[in-house]
Amino acid sequence: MGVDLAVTLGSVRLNNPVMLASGCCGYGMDMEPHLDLNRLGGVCLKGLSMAGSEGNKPPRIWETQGGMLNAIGLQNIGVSRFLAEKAPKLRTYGTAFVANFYGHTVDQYMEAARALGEEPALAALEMNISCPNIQEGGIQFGTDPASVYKVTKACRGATKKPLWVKLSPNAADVAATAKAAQDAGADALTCINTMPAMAIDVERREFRISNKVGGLSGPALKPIAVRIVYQVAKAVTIPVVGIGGVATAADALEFILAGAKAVQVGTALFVDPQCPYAILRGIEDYCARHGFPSVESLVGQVKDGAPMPKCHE
Amino acid sequence: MGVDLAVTLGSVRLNNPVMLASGCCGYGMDMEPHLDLNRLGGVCLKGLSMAGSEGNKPPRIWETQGGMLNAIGLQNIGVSRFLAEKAPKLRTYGTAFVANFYGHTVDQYMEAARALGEEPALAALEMNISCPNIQEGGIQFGTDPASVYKVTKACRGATKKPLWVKLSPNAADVAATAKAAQDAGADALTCINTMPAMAIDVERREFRISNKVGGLSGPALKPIAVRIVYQVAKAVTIPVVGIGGVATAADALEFILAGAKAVQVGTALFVDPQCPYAILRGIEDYCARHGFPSVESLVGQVKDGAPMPKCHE
Amino acid sequence: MGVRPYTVLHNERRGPYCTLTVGGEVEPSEPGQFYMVRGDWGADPLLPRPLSILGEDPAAGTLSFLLKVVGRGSSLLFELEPGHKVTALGPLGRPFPMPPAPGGPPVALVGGGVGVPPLVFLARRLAAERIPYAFLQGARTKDDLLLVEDLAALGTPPLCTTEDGSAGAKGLVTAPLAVALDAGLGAVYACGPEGMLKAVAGMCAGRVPSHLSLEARMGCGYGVCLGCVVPISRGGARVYERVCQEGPVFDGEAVLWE
Amino acid sequence: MGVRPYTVLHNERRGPYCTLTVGGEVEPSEPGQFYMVRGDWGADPLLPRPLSILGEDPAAGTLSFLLKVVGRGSSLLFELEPGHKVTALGPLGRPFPMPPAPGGPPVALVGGGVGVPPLVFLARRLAAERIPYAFLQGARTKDDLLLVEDLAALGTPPLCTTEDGSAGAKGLVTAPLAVALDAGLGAVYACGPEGMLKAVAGMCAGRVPSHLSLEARMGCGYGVCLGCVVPISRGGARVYERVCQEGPVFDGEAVLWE
Ligand SMILES: Cc1cc2nc3c(=O)[nH]c(=O)nc-3n(C[C@H](O)[C@H](O)[C@H](O)COP(=O)(O)OP(=O)(O)OC[C@H]3O[C@@H](n4cnc5c(N)ncnc54)[C@H](O)[C@@H]3O)c2cc1C
Ligand SMILES: Cc1cc2nc3c(=O)[nH]c(=O)nc-3n(C[C@H](O)[C@H](O)[C@H](O)COP(=O)(O)OP(=O)(O)OC[C@H]3O[C@@H](n4cnc5c(N)ncnc54)[C@H](O)[C@@H]3O)c2cc1C
Ligand SMILES: Cc1cc2nc3c(=O)[nH]c(=O)nc-3n(C[C@H](O)[C@H](O)[C@H](O)COP(=O)(O)O)c2cc1C
Ligand SMILES: Cc1cc2nc3c(=O)[nH]c(=O)nc-3n(C[C@H](O)[C@H](O)[C@H](O)COP(=O)(O)O)c2cc1C
Ligand code: FES
Ligand code: FES
Repeated sequence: MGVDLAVTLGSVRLNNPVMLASGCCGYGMDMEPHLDLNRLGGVCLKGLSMAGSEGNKPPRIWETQGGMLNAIGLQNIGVSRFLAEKAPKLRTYGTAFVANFYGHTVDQYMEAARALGEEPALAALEMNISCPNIQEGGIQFGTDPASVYKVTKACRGATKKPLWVKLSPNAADVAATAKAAQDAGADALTCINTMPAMAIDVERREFRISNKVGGLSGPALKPIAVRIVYQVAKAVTIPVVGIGGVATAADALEFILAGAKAVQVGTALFVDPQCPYAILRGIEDYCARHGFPSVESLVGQVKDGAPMPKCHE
Repeated sequence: MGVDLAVTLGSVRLNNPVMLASGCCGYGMDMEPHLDLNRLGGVCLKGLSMAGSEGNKPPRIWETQGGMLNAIGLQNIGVSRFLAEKAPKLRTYGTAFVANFYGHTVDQYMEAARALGEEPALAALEMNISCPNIQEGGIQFGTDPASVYKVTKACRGATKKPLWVKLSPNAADVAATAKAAQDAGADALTCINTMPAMAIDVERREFRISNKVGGLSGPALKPIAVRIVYQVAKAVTIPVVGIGGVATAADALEFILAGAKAVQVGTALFVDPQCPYAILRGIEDYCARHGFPSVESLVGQVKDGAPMPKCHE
Repeated sequence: MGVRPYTVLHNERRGPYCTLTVGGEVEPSEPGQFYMVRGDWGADPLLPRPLSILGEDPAAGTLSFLLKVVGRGSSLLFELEPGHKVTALGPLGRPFPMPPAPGGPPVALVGGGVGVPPLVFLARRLAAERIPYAFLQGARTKDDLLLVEDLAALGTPPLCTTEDGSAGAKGLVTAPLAVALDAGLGAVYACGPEGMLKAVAGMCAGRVPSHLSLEARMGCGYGVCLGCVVPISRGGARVYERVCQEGPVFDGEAVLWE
Repeated sequence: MGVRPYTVLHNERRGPYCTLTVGGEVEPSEPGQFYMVRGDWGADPLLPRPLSILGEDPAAGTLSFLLKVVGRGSSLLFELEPGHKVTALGPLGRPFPMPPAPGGPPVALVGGGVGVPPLVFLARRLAAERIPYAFLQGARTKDDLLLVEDLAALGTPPLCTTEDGSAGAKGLVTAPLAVALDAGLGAVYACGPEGMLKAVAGMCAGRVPSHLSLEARMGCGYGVCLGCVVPISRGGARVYERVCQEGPVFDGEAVLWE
């Protein structure tokens, strides 16, 4: 059909706009029995920290209407084991691997960025800032523009790799955190992480997940994520990656039309690990049907009209 | 069965904990062909402003997975027409009517509170603070604790009626806005209003609703709402009313176990206007089965264990 | 009235259209009214779907609709088999105003696509009251012409137009309407795509009353959500009225086409 | 491997249980493995449901499961009729380790409720390889005893216990297990409620290997979400292992019951 599927996010070129979301595809290879990673635009690996984490006590997940809660507790093998055991295998693939990472202090973030920044298998680093800052009383880094600026700036100085910042939907003004990340030198923004949420087993009067609170993901989240992508894409000049409930080509196109250059697929992989193929085919077909020569030419093409009013209901 | 269904929210006594949500039952009487209002705990009326509002241009609603978006634009007949045409009829009912109101400046809020505060048909006033503050650059009142304090304090001085504040889920730290409302003299807190969200028709590349952004309501929102009710009930001493995706008795019980003294039913009324009856029956049956003599004795009874960690995923 | 349970009695499919008949407790209704209909498919989709009444028999406890597959909700209704359960709330909305008793000039019923069913219900009432009418049906192709035999069986076969000329006269339904208007009509009743309704309103304006049944996305269907409004001119002022409550039938001269 | 489409061939219901047989492309599998199964019911529920393999015939392209209605997902599976479509991902997980060839001491298979199906699959393999086994099945009442005739047809009728004494010996399945252990066993295979598994692990500890098939809520079923972990003792350290990947079958001595 001759549609150019490649998209460029700063210095990172993806073969196509469909990526796998962090936490939903393990360390990449884990998807191999089900999916050919080389057919994807990119793969965001499970969130890594310097120390690693054993994760939360089970039960860790619960299904809700149109979505699911998870409180995995960022279980991971730690940066050094990742670099020693996993990264070498990733070097043989022809897709863009993005290491998702986090910390509980600015220093922990910096250290992780520095160590991961040396790994040639990685096309970019994605900072997960939806984590509690233990130095600032446990408030999430991601909800406060000043903290976002600080932690992004610190990591920016620690690595030469492209640095993506994954925004939390839990900020009152996501555009402000987006601008803070851009000002601090982020190369791209990933929108969005999960929303904190809760479910209770009323018969037992117990929380459905041991952590009480889990992150809401899946189709239920999609309209919130599309709104945030639209707002953020208007507020910044760096590329935006859309994520939240993408399961079909139409979902991905919503994000792209709202202003995302690429999308990530998370929860939908649990329903069908090969859904990225169908998403990609659907995007290609859409471009052909609507006369768009490339995915890039589709970015932000929703008919805009008047600026967005602030009131609803 | 002898279960005491009544609940007390400050000076307001509800016959039972099931209320109708603002914007989902018109001015109360509109439900009459389908529902006997006197069997309900209470009824929150469509949001009123001094000037009234013609509302937003259609299309105003769109359905999403597990929920819906609305951008009605707070269409309402205005406080004076409400008092003249609607309120007198409400005086004949045996349920608690709560007038939901809003403004775009602190003065508009105050005026509405003052005028509505004189109406004997009203058991309480519910402030909708998810509105843009036109004096503060359009930032929502509800996302900033200082604004919440200011507008609540102003209304508190303007009326003797019980004053409920309906919180926006869009605040980074809802507990902080909850405390601000309590400190300013709120008698109860309603959690939560809709989340700003968006949907795009990819074939036409147009927004699904003319306002671009709409409020997400329905089951998709429930886990977010339950989490907020739990957080807020821990943070304040005034009663909390739970709302967001309540469609069944189990949903209502989740909110009550999380700390809500009553619940409001919104979107579910569109699926079945009589669902409040089934919800009420289910709550009564649950209390009987589990040996709770009253709904009051059930409030906040989820097994709590350790304090809520701040991390998820 | 509350939502009532119904059982599917039959569901006849033809292309993307189906005629769905359900049985249960049925309140008497008028042509132009509608029901909010839903199967027991959980939360996807959540909201019920508005469907015009094609026919009803309160004594027998039956109710029928004609629908077209356009999305997930209508597909699920299309796939219903006899014995399956649905729930429905209705009858809702304001019906077509009946013309005064026989003796006046004939009326015209102008329909296209899934706008046809409420007009067939109306035609049945008009035939029963011996009020003369013309039924003008426009469609894209002959496969989109609906209920032609049913209409013929009432004694007045429809006058059909198709855009591709595959049945009836080639062209739009406004052509025979112009002829009928010139011959003299007491009123025009129309339901169908917005373009058609707008043209009908324009042609009737100042000459003869037009009663248009409008569509809008609906939340509740019974007047409480304010989701379904359309701009209407009322006493010179532009106001939003609810399709589910003040409508779905509106006076063509009052509808503001924005 | 990706999700594959299957067609329901039959679905036999008994009380809250059903045996669901589907046809399609079937990869060879081992007892203890499972599939993630889903109907085409839209997004409610969203996630597929893990079901142990009861039986399979890759040559004929058939696959069967036995399931119990506990919530919405299992109800929708329960209601499937022949001809309906499902999708499934599998076979997944690590199977029961087969005992060494015949000649050793017999093994015991201990099952309860929906823990029975994977053990029936195992029994079929053992019978085929002429490895002697005892099948001990515990249930609350005789209505919860599963696949008793199928087991008997394999040549080794199950030894049943019920809590209310309505069939077999009154009491828990641990009583006959104690007797069998004393008589000498090569290994114990168990699947069922957590309390039963814990008791079995305790009874076997230090005497004979126990292979327990655990349950956990699952997101993906294939190892990427880390949603299904259980605490396991591995080389002295407490680690979280995935039921869908390192399991569902774990060495009873390694499982940490927290
Ligand atoms: C008063 C009234 C009477 C109607 N009568 C009939 C009829 O007799 N036969 C028939 O086939 N159709 C009729 N319709 C249109 C029918 O309701 C829609 O085609 C149907 O709701 C589409 O649902 P879906 O899930 O298949 O499509 P989706 O695209 O999934 O619908 C998504 C949402 O949009 C709404 N929606 C989409 N299209 C329309 C539309 N054209 N009008 C109103 N809401 C829409 C749905 O209710 C839903 O909330 C009527 C509509 C109204 C307002
Ligand atoms: C490896 C494995 C094999 C299984 N084999 C069988 C089998 O052969 N037959 C059978 O009847 N059941 C089996 N189960 C249990 C079965 O998966 C659950 O009963 C089913 O998922 C419940 O779904 P629901 O929608 O009906 O219940 P819901 O209460 O709606 O489930 C809600 C959520 O909890 C999960 N869940 C609920 N109960 C369980 C459970 N006991 N185990 C795991 N997840 C649960 C569901 O997957 C879902 O995400 C197995 C579970 C596992 C992990
Ligand atoms: C089980 C699970 C684990 C996740 N782990 C991470 C993680 O380690 N780091 C991160 O930034 N996001 C993580 N996420 C969030 C996803 O990457 C994504 O932002 C979110 O799930 C929304 O997308 P979806 O609706 O497509 O799943 C996780 C999500 C899920 C469901
Ligand atoms: C159509 C519609 C109109 C609404 N109008 C108002 C309103 O006027 N004032 C208000 O405070 N909330 C309004 N809401 C929000 C609801 O009261 C409620 O907070 C929200 O819908 C979540 O509850 P639900 O999931 O039960 O609908 C409206 C919601 C809907 C769906
Ligand atoms: S659909 Fe709710 S007011 Fe008309
Ligand atoms: S279910 Fe996802 S890792 Fe096991």
